[in-house]
Amino acid sequence: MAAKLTNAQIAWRAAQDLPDGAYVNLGIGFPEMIAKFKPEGREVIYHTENGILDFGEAPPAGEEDWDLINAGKKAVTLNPGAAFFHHADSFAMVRGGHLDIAVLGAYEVAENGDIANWSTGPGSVPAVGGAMDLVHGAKQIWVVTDHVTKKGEPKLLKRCHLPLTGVGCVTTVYTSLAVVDIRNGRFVLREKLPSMSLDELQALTEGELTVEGTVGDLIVPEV
Amino acid sequence: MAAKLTNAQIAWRAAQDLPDGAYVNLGIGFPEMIAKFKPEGREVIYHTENGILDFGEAPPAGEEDWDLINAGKKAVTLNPGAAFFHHADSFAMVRGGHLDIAVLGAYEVAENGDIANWSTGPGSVPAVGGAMDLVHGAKQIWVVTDHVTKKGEPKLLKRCHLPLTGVGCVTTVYTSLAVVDIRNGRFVLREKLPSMSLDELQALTEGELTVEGTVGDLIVPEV
Amino acid sequence: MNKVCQGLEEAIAGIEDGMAVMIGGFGGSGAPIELIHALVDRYRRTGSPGNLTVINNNAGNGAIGIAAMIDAGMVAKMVCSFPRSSDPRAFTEKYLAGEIGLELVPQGTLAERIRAAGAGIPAFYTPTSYGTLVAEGKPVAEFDGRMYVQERWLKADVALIKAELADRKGNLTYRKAARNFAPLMAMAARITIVQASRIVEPGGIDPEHVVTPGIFVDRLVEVANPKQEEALLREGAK
Amino acid sequence: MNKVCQGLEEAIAGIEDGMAVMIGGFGGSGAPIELIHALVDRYRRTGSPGNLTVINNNAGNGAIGIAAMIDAGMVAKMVCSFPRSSDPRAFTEKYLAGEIGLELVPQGTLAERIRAAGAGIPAFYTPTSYGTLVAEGKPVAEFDGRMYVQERWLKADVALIKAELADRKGNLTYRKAARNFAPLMAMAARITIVQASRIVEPGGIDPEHVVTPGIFVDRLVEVANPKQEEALLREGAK
Repeated sequence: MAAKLTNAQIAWRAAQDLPDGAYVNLGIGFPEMIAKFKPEGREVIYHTENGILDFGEAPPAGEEDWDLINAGKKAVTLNPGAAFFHHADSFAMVRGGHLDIAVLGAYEVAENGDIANWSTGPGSVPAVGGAMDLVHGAKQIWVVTDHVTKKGEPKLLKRCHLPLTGVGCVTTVYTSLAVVDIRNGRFVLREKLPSMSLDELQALTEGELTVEGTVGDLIVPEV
Repeated sequence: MAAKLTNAQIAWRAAQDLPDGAYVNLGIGFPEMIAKFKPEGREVIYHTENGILDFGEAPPAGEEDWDLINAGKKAVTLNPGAAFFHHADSFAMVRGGHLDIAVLGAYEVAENGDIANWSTGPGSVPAVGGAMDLVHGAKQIWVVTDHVTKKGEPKLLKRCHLPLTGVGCVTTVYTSLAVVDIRNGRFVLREKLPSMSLDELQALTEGELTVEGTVGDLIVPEV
Repeated sequence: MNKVCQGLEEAIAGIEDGMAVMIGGFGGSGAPIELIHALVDRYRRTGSPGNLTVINNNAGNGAIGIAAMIDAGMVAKMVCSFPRSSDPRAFTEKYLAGEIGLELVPQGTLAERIRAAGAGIPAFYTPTSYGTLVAEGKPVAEFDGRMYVQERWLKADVALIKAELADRKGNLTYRKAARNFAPLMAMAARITIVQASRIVEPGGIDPEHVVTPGIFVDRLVEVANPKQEEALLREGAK
Repeated sequence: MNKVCQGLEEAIAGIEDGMAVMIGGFGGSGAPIELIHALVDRYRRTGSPGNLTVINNNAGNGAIGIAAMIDAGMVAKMVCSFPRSSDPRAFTEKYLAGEIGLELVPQGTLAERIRAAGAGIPAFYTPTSYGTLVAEGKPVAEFDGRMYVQERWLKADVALIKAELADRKGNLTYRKAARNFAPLMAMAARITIVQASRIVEPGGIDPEHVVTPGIFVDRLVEVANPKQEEALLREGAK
């Protein structure tokens, strides 16, 4: 199997697609890394479910204010022009379609745009947070993920098997091997690692990869 | 026909029933007079639909701020402890049952608590404002009204004839002749002018006046 | 990101025939007079935008603001709770002549329908108007032993609103009770256009005091010392 | 009108077995630690109030706050969106042992259900959770070609919330993102009990800056220099 992108590199790649002036919600954990790689000169305003618009980087250790946190309960700072609001207004922003992009991690994504990212099934404590709202709110739903599970099984499937987070909502998947858009119920391959053939990529992908026009090279610097 | 109370006297009588600490919405026009007669020592907080809690009296002529008005578009002032909010929050207060009392005028009130106060039928420009929200929001709905129409017809009816504002919502009617509570779909006479017999009052009332316990004397000073 | 327009003309660009336009204000309080009259002027000059649906609590007073839009013939329909005012001539004439439509909505339902549109809630139930003419034809349902009416969200193509302070990112504050419908309309319109008495740099509004966060605002135009509709009417404006 | 209580005991009086209790906060931010621990202390002393339904975004962290309520055995059921935390032991133990109930609600639906209760809206439709396990058994409906799930209001007997400033009439401000669910819970509970860092005279809060108007607040207690749950946990609180 060819080399694959690290999580940081996947985040870097997704960050390159952030448009200037976008309102963006980055999911807890891996998606949060995207903020670090925002291209110079683009203004992106970040939303967090717990009621802040336009928060900034983490404060230096020891200077945290624990009333100033993001949805992952990590301390943040404010940019000039930030605003506080309550939870109903925060999810009005989400559900009302005011966010341009929400980025999430996923266990599974299907070619019809379904996503499963909240439950691995019975036996654990279920927790859904704001994910089910985000997937039906933002204009674009991006997923960042390894292309396959730790066991090497495909994560880009014909249909999801785990409990769904949302139906028909994912618009783009940034993986360790490829950038895949979802259009009209199909995986449309936008970019792949140049070291990998389409057949090799398809072998690691359960859903069918279709090609519209040319497939770009997924080239990412060391980050 | 016996002497009857003036509108100011009806307002005075209703004002005596304002409990200390009550949150109250006074309808446009006649009901607004009630504020003038609030008994000394009771704190009443007035709500207006357009987004103010705890407004005070009208400012002196020439000192009006036309961004500081009540639902009747009259200039008001603020008491210490006032708050501004938007229209959805304002009607959350109304619809959510947070107001203790709303006082309205009426064309007709029925013994089942129905009220008609927004439309005299086809041919004019219909206007409803906040009345339909108020009648289903506040814990108590008071009506202040002359006991009969200008033509001498009863306004306290078995059933309303005009288009309804709300169904089964009025709790007390303060009229020019009596104070009538509405309980279990019946007019219960609480007070009447001492100069008038029950039969005389019933003759001016289409709905049946019932008596539970004693009927008090409706005695109101010159105001 | 630059939401600041260089003038009223730029701010109202793209408002087209047949659009639904929300206009902030309760009577004169909060009415964005300069934005409205820029639109009236454009209509008088070019014949567009006409055939508008205007959403406001009222339906104009005297001959300025929304009344001027109605007099100019730009408005096909009003959606409002209270089409009466101290001088309702403009609307009343056209309404009684059958030349303008009216969707009468109880005030709290109007506010909630607009908020619902902004919050992605396509329908909700309210006790308001149950059993009245206003509820005719609407679905009803019983919850916990009480009857309610189903109401739908109310969206618009454009909102015109008046703010006190704005920062470059679109965060807004309002002046006293001029707030009324504006924060809701800002959420519910595809394009929200704001006239503000002063536009400050980001950071110029305390994040705790922002009433409308910038995500709901698309265009800003500074109108220092804006006119107040009620004050104008009392001065005898025509 | 006097909403000010003389101490925590007076503030929490009347909270009884079996009640539904909303508790403000998102993780430690906004958690009313002193009110919660006054309730835990009362339960340890008297055995009441027990069998509570607690409504919060989370389900406790470490062994303080809501986790202390769970450890004490006061909580029969949690209604929350995310019963995980850096140390979810208290809830997880009881949940896996079948000793505590869980109603899992998506975060935005939780917020909207609480707001709906406060606003007199018994039910509304949301796209959230359509087609998922969370929506099983709930009515669905199509609006404008898209499917939605019907959700019901969520009321409570009591809300415990933490404010920054309060005035004697109950007007409130909050501190930064500690605001989160508190303004909604204040609307949705029959009795809203507030701990504020400072209680000022009416007029001490600018009417433009009030976040929760006093009509939604029943009782106030001043807790100067309140503890912050997350800070306590990081200091190693047990």
